[in-house]
Amino acid sequence: MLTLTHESIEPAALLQAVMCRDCGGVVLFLGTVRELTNGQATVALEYEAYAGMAEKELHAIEANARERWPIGAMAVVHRLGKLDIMDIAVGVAVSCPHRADAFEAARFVIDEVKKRVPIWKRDHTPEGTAVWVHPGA
Amino acid sequence: MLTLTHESIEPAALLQAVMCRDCGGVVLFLGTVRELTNGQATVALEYEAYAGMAEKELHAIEANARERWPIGAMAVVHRLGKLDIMDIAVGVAVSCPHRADAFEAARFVIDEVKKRVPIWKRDHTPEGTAVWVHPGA
Amino acid sequence: MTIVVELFARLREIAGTPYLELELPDSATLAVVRWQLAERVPEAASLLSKSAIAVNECYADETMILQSGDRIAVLPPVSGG
Amino acid sequence: MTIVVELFARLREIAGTPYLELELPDSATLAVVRWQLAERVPEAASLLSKSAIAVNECYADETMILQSGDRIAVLPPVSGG
Repeated sequence: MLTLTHESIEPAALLQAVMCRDCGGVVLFLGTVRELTNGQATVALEYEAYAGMAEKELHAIEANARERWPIGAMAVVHRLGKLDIMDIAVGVAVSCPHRADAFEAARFVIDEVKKRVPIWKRDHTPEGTAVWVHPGA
Repeated sequence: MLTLTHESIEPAALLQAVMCRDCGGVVLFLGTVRELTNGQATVALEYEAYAGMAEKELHAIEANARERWPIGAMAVVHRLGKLDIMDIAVGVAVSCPHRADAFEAARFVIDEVKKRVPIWKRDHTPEGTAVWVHPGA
Repeated sequence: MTIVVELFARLREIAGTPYLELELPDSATLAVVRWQLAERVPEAASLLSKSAIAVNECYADETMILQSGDRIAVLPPVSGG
Repeated sequence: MTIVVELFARLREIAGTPYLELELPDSATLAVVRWQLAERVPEAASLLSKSAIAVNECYADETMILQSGDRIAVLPPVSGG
């Protein structure tokens, strides 16, 4: 399950997708909409994607991760559209026979998602502005 | 939520317990009963605890983790009794403002749980034997 | 050849359009696309210089030679997650 | 003084009982508990040597001096998770 969605992300579905008989360790990461970033308040976030390429990149990330860790199953879902505080923006789940691998692989996957998957967020502030977030630009 | 239980562990309850407005990263670890360990099959695992002390140790682990990372909320549940393959034996959830801390803290917590919380498992093999697991003994 | 370039996020906002049509010489490289874009949307020059370019939904570098029908997208620094 | 010692997992299985009563001199240390246990359950000597001891639900070391009413537990290597 590597996908983008306009619906709420269900952690149970991510876990369901990765649990397997020979995997003793499952790590789930959820990125949620945080109210404060460096002291600045957020009212909502709006996500857009270059969808076809984003899904291709998710598949490439899975392939990269599988070269490095003995992954049983992996799932990534990224939400699009307008999200409120505490909504889940992204979910990553990885199962492996042992926990160390599951932690490392899940960390790698979310780091790669943030680095290379063409998705952008627009930050809606309490002042009514809406600013695209482009790190480093 | 730091507790032992004889009931099924519900990941949704762990997540619910740690989600917070100022935490952008949630990491959930689930340790599940694996069918194969070093090529040996397991039919079921049976867990017992020195319960009072186990809960004290969980609180001490939370305190240790909070000294090291800016943790929003933390939850640990360990199952006791007889578990089948794929049942969840332990769940750890940690929320932090940023994901790197959430990953490191969750990893620390499960490692400490496995090191110092007085819980033991008995491995039921396909041959009908049931062997207590005491690493290093 | 005519190439359609898709723009995203703040780049689209600055350009005021999600698509730009560029007229390129045959065998033009991606570097030419960058150069023409900066000329067409000068207010976006700084953000363009920090943006990646994808050809047919894959990251591509400046030396890539374009073919008619290639789908180009300009991707400002991503902020998913 | 009489001290009750609680045993777990394989230790309990070897001893055939979850509780052992030990008769200790006043001001005995935990080292004396280890020594008496190894004598009472010689088949468990090896596992005992790898086990931790808790006093009143906290890990304790050999030099700890026991008081009447202390709750002692012998914890073979743990295997939770």
